[in-house]
Amino acid sequence: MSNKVADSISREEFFYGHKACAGCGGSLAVRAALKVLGQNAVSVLPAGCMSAVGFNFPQLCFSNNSIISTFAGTASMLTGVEAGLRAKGYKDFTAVGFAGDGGTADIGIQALSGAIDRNDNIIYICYDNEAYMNTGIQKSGLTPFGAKTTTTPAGANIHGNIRPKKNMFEIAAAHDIPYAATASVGYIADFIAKVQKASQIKGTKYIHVIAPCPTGWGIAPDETVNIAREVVDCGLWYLAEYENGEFTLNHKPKEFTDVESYLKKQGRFKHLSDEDIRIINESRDRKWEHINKTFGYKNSL
Amino acid sequence: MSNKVADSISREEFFYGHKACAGCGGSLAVRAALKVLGQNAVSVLPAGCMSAVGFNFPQLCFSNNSIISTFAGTASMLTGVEAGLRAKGYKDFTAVGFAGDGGTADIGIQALSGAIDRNDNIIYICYDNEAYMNTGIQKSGLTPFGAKTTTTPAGANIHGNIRPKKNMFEIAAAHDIPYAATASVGYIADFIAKVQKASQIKGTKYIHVIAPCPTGWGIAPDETVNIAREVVDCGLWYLAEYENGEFTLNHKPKEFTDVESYLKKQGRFKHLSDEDIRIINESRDRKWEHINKTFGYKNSL
Amino acid sequence: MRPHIREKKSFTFTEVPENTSFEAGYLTTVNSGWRSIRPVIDTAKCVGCEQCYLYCPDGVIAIKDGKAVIDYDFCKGCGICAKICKIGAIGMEAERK
Amino acid sequence: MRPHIREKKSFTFTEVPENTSFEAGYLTTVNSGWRSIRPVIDTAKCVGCEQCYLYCPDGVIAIKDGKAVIDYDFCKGCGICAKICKIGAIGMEAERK
Amino acid sequence: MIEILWLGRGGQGAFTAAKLLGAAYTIGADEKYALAFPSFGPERRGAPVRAFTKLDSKPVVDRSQTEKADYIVILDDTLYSPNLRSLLREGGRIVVNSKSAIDGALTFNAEGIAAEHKLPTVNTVMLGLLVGLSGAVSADNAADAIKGYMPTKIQERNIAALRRAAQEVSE
Amino acid sequence: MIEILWLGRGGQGAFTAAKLLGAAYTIGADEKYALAFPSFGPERRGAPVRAFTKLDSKPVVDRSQTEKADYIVILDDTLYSPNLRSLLREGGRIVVNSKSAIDGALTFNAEGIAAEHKLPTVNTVMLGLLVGLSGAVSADNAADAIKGYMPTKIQERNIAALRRAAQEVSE
Amino acid sequence: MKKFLSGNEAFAEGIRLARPQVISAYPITPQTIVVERLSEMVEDGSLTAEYVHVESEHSALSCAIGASAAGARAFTATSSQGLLYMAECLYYAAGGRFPIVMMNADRSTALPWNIYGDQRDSLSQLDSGWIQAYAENAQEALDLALMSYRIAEDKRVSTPYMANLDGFVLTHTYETVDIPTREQADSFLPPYETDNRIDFENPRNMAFSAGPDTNYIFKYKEQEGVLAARKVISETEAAFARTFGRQYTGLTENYLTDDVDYIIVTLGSIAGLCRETADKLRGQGVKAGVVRIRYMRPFPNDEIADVLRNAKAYAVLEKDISFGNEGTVFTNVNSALKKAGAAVNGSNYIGGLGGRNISAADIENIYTDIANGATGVNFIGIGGEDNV
Amino acid sequence: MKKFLSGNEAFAEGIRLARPQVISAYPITPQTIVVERLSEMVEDGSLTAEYVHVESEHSALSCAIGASAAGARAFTATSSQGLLYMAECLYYAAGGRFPIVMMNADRSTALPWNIYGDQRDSLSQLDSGWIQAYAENAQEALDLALMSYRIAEDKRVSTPYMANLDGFVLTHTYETVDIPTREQADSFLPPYETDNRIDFENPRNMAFSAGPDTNYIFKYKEQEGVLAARKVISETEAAFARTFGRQYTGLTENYLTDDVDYIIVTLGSIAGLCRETADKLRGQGVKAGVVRIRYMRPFPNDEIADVLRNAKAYAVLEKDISFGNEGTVFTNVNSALKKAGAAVNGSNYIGGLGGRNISAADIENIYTDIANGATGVNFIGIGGEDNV
Ligand SMILES: Cc1ncc(C[n+]2csc(CCOP(=O)(O)OP(=O)(O)O)c2C)c(N)n1
Ligand SMILES: Cc1ncc(C[n+]2csc(CCOP(=O)(O)OP(=O)(O)O)c2C)c(N)n1
Ligand code: SF4
Ligand code: SF4
Ligand code: SF4
Ligand code: SF4
Ligand code: SF4
Ligand code: SF4
Ligand SMILES: [Mg+2]
Ligand SMILES: [Mg+2]
Repeated sequence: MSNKVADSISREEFFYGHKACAGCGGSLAVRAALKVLGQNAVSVLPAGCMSAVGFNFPQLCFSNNSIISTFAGTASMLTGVEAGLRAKGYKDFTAVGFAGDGGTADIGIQALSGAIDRNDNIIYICYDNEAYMNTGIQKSGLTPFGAKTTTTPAGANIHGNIRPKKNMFEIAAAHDIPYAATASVGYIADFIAKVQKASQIKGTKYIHVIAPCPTGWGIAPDETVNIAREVVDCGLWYLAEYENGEFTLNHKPKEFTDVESYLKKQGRFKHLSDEDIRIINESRDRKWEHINKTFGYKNSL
Repeated sequence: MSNKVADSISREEFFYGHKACAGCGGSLAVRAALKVLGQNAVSVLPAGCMSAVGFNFPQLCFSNNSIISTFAGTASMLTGVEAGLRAKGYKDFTAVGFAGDGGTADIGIQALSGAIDRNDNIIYICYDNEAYMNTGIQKSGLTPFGAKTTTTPAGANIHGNIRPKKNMFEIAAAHDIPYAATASVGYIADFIAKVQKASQIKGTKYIHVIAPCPTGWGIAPDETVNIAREVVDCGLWYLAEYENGEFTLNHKPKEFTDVESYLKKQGRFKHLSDEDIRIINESRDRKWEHINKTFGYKNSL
Repeated sequence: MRPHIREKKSFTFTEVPENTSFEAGYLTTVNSGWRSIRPVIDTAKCVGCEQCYLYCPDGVIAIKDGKAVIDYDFCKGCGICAKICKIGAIGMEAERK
Repeated sequence: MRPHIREKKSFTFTEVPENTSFEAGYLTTVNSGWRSIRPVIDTAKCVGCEQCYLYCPDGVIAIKDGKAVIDYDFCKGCGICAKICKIGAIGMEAERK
Repeated sequence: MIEILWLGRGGQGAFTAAKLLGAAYTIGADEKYALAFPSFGPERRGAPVRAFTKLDSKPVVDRSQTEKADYIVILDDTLYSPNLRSLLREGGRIVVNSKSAIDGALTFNAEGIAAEHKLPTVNTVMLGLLVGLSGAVSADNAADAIKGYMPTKIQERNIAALRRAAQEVSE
Repeated sequence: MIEILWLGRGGQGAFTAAKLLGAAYTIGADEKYALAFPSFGPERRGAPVRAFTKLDSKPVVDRSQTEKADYIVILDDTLYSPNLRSLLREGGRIVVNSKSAIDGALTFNAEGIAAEHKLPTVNTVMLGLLVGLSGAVSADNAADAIKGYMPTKIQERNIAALRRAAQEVSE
Repeated sequence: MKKFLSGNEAFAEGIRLARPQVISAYPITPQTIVVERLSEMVEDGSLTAEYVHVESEHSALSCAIGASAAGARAFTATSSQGLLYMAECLYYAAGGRFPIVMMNADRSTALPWNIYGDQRDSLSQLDSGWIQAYAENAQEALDLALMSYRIAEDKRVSTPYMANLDGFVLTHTYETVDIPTREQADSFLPPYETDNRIDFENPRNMAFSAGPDTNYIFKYKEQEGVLAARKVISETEAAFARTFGRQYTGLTENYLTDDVDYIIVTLGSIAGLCRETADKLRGQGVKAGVVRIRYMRPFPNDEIADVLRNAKAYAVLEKDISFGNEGTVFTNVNSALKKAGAAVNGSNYIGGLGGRNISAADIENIYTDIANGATGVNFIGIGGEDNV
Repeated sequence: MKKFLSGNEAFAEGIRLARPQVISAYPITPQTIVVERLSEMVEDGSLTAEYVHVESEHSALSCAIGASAAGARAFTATSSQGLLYMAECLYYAAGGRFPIVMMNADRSTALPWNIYGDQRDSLSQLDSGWIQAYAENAQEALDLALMSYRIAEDKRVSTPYMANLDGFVLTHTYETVDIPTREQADSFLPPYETDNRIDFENPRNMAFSAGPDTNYIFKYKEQEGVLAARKVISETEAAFARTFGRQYTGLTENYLTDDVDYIIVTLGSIAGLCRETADKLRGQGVKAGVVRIRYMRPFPNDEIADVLRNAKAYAVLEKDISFGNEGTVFTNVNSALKKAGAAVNGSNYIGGLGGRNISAADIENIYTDIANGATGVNFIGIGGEDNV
């Protein structure tokens, strides 16, 4: 029995022996992307779970050339690596960044925005686990409304995070980037195809992949993939691309699964009131209204 | 003879005696905005021309409470000022930032993005003179394609800046900000109306105003207002708003004036070849295709 | 009141503030020395439409008794007002020579 | 070759690198101690569809002779593979006690 | 000084036990001092972790990890290894949560006790065992520590389990 | 040491003149040293600016602004003020671009000469005047400096204006 | 009330009692617990403050400066990379004389990456114009949190205050801490009043430029402010003792230094083990003593010289190295002695880098070493590999 | 070829000759001219390099680190606020042993804002692990640019190099400069070869973490690298003299110090005026001398102590103050003397803050002062207002 997706990527493992929690969605994203890009990928990872679990001398878990950047410096280091290798005469390589949501949407956005503006020839992958996980689950700009984190505690007075999630995908698109995409580790073939596509485009590419964190989300380790599917199926996340100035939706669930059921599976949302859930449902519907109005459609699943 | 616009704003001057070059568009923008916001405006200005020319002890040119922030810190200081004043019990004030294009689109974008994400109750005004002027006309992320600056020299090999202008307005909009707008000091009534509107909306407001710099653009000081009109008239800039998730165009030139004539008036574009100008024309047309497709229309001039 | 030039211009050791906070709008130097040309209002022509007032980057134009007047202490002679005035009520003249 | 555990695990003063650069993929500790449950492949059932291989966050599954095999040195026992395998060819068993 | 080394996996509450012991020891006592701390590091959920409690009649100033412990308390028998003996002071003891006997260690079916009290983790049970075995703190003080430092709704069950375990070894 | 203070407005090229003078002075000479620098600061176009040239037979180590000048060269007569005399060394001279005479200063219609040579600024004309008056550098060296430091297409006109001005005062 | 708390938690309790009005929070190990606890206090209402989730440390301090400029009491906390990332704002806050309080969890700085406690982060920012205090234990951490605002906001001082806690060994280590009551705290620490703020009656221009003619005067006054803290710290400690019954000892804390031959000068949480070792050596007839530096800025020049000048030898034990020279504390201590004309022999021990343990044996070795006339810069754990 | 150039332009010429492969550029006064000139060289083809318009200084150095990690020769330049904004990356580059060269235009740091030259910016980053050189004039600036890469890239050193030029008085001041030929430069400076880089044959993991067990070894080696620069600087200067005929003098430059009573220790462009003043005083029978510190890191402990120990008194004249203590150079010099057991009397003169002029008279006063036994910290221009 042959698997087309598996055959399309390297059989080698490039992210191996790492110390991520069992069932970590971020490590799945990094692993899969590197199997697409192969041994001439040069990975840049800022401070965050993936670098913390992968680079403890002498336990070094990347088989390809890889380097940790400062927390704010993923994109600027990518720029330097790409320019440096080019200046040295190398042609056949891919400079790829893997940054968390905090490292991307908060402290790293200056450098990311600058790299897109220069149209540097890099791939920037944000593995989004929706909080600062490496430091113990603090709210980031990509923490969704209602989520309990250690800096947005849920109590009688405040029900967790009061702000919606920043839309990094559309922000990247507003830079008129050559290619941007959203993905989820729950739909790994779609993610793999997007990394593949990105690797063939010149200029800056941004891929935003939802990567559940069992530790931070309060789910069992074996639920990572299921929950990563469910967030798409219930419509709180969507799979899409931006290319040549156009948005394309890649997957239109026939009917959304129940948002409440998605939320209540997770420790971080346990406290939500009916009112909170109504707000979340409404904002989902508003988002999809916008998507349906302005996005094209091309199924990729 | 009474002037409705003049009557709608304060008769007081809040930015006076400053050392900006004669005919400086940035100072006109700051002056006009403060006359809208009045004496309870608290201005935050990062490093840049407007702070450099306004705050040399003991020559202090703001009549309202005003403070210089670090270059990267306009928005974060605004956040602190707003939170601090609120914590102290003040209610009737407006925290407003005036940052240059470099201070906004490059080094300041992290803090700006963070403030929008928190939806802090502030107005952020980017006066865009299309380069780092205070340090002597270096390329910023908002320098337009083709412009000669001191770090994008125009010579036989490279014709000035090779990258298009970052679209800060759409980037702010992609954050789903409550209110964003573009303006030009050439159409001061429109700008004033937008500042007025922003002052009545709660949450983060972003206004991007083109403010020609005679020194950096290579024009006579008395040409500032004319050129600020012409950039709109020839379609290289547009007047628009973003509100409630919708884009609205505020001014649709019946026919664009000649782009080449706009460019060739300015020292920074003198060197442009026909081919360069063709590229600029094309990108204008593409932009307007997008605008016509996705923006609503409501004339404000 | 419009900001104006102050008498006290220099500060001794003890007068220098302890922190970086000082009276807003405190002016110790004028800008008249920047001008090589100066705008002159033809009050006969001026209709007080306030366009020049709105567009002056230095805010040095006011309307008094329906006519534009200029604070020459701070006018830099940029000439914007002259170009803005559609009816040509402002002329630019050489400063002195 | 799949990354593997190395013999040399500790580094003396002179062996510590002069800079922060070292051989990629150098592994000195295993992750087997993390497991309290372990995935076990029922080779009779496994059809080699490679879904488990694609979704294992640790990349410890390979397909050999059409069947999934697990590198127990580095498997953490998360159980994702067991849930992914639609035909139930993977069971989770208690590690030891 | 009495030093206790706790072994568990991230999430099993070994450090909570270490902390409760320190709190219990110092409750209401003036000349009793304690330090408690986890092993510091980038360990993730699932990885083995350590925690430490140091109890003394004068302020504890050595903040480094215990090198010779009076008790090693192991919350999960997969973490037991004979090498641990090298970390034991003379006369020290190893206490393991295990259903089967282990040579050179005291084993208890802590999971059984925890299950009886509907607890998902064995940490307070192991604390109870230690309390009973060492006598370093009274079961009452340990119960007070639970009251002071655990969420209200799980206090009762944990206290009951702790007392039950302490009794188990004093019997 | 000879010290020259240049006064102009931003954009009039006072500093360029200061620099050209320094370059001219040191051309091909081993025992001649010069410093040239603008007044530093946030001055904007239109604001009055200063520039300085210091010429000496040994390395110039004092990098501070001239407090007593041998020559004060003023590119725009609106910048002249009698107070400037306090910045003049004994026997020093003030040279002003002006159509009318100024008490205590040498005035020249530099604009006229500049216009003759189709130059938008008077800086090289004023340099020529200084060259002629001071004899600190030869007109040839000053011309060479223009060749070395000005864009090719404006060199000729500037050299001609400079020579013309230098001649004007030697006559 | 006594509680069993970590250094971070104790500090957060102190801050709660100090009633900051604006808190800007950004996570970094090993500081994060502080801002986590504060977020809980704000949620449960035991602290009324604007809690701002900023997007970086530069923004954290920039926001705190803005809040302080608004006249509010501001707090933030950081560590290591975060402290370096906000470096520009450190100088900014100090030069503007904004009495912000910041907790820094002392941690190693990259490269190599390392989350453990050494003091290279804060010691590298000694020149920034901040008061720098180093706590030894959780109780002192809490007490510094309370005293910090009173010292920083004193009109004579008007200087931001950085309280340093050793990463993990102090921040994450639980011990018994006495928490004052709200009433006591309020009686000790008055609300923040200043004219260095936005004022709608009397508008201000703030954080301006000052050219060569006045700039040095601002800098001189800044220096005066930090130096004035010497006096204000001792006044504040006296008032603290009156209210809370715990007496601190100013810029340094001496142990067995009255009749002493060999002194270890150190700072932070390792001091306890040094004292215990000194006790042990005293038992063996060696006249050992300890000087714990509590404040690195203002620097206790006289305090140190007065004690060290009569010893036979001293060692500076620090978790820091200024590459291309020696430990920064050693440099500062040496300068104090040089100025005092004290010729006593000294040497430098660099330990604890990247969290390496400093053991009782290491400390005993230091005493033995200096008794034997050791000099120079020594890295604990490295011997004979090369000349340093 | 001789040219009349500013310090910035001279430095840019030196960098052109050094053939950097990646340049990351961000403007800040008074550094900007350097990156402007380099952009022109790249445009006109006289320099082949990737020229990156970065979005901030943090990105400038982060980009340079990335380029260096790719094995490329990298250059950037900054000043003041920019240096502080990239502080995190300074430590990062040094810890990773990336031999990047950066020019810093020494400038005051906010608050208050001020664009003029003092040395508080670079001196505040002494602990960062960078070699720090201070040029006196434009010729030395150009020569440092050329030597810098050879020193930094030497295998024994592998340390980033910061060349400091006094803002305006050096960066913007024109003087005659001798520009070497391309051939000479190429013969002096070989291309950069390293194994501290991305390598597709031999993949590397870089910029990793190191725990308590090895971290201090990395730090020790980092310290060794900076210290090794002592030897490599002198070797490089010897080779430089052979190729270009100009001989430099290592970490310090002494003037009239053979038979000397009163010495001013200083750094940067003020040294010339100090020497001229010493000459004048010698003419009056006063045995005055000057020690110019050329490198603050590695710090010339022995060089300074050897010269100062025989003097009657010394003054350290610096454009810097470490608030709450004294000038940092003074502290370092004092430590050197303390270690050497040199009891000579010293005092500290803080001048030039925020660009305030230091005049010949000021310098003469310093000599008079120390001859009269002055001590302590003195701010030039401030007297008797308060105790410092
Ligand atoms: C300047 C700076 N600030 C803070 C940190 C601490 N820090 C390291 S990782 C991390 C969280 C990263 O969060 P995210 O980017 O979402 O990645 P994740 O850990 O969730 O994978 C933080 C705050 C740092 N290393 N550097
Ligand atoms: C961290 C930092 N980097 C650089 C600078 C130097 N700097 C001050 S103003 C300025 C240019 C500002 O450009 P822009 O924001 O476009 O404003 P403009 O001067 O054009 O008004 C620069 C680069 C600084 N002050 N701080
Ligand atoms: S905390 Fe979350 S993101 Fe981090 S390693 Fe664990 S599962 Fe992955
Ligand atoms: S340089 Fe341009 S932006 Fe700056 S003050 Fe002058 S005109 Fe205004
Ligand atoms: S624009 Fe002309 S008419 Fe109108 S107020 Fe001004 S001067 Fe008068
Ligand atoms: S010349 Fe310029 S500054 Fe003067 S009044 Fe007219 S517009 Fe205003
Ligand atoms: S998913 Fe199941 S059937 Fe498919 S390869 Fe894995 S074990 Fe075999
Ligand atoms: S249990 Fe988890 S780590 Fe182990 S093979 Fe299955 S998916 Fe991979
Ligand atoms: Mg995250
Ligand atoms: Mg600008």
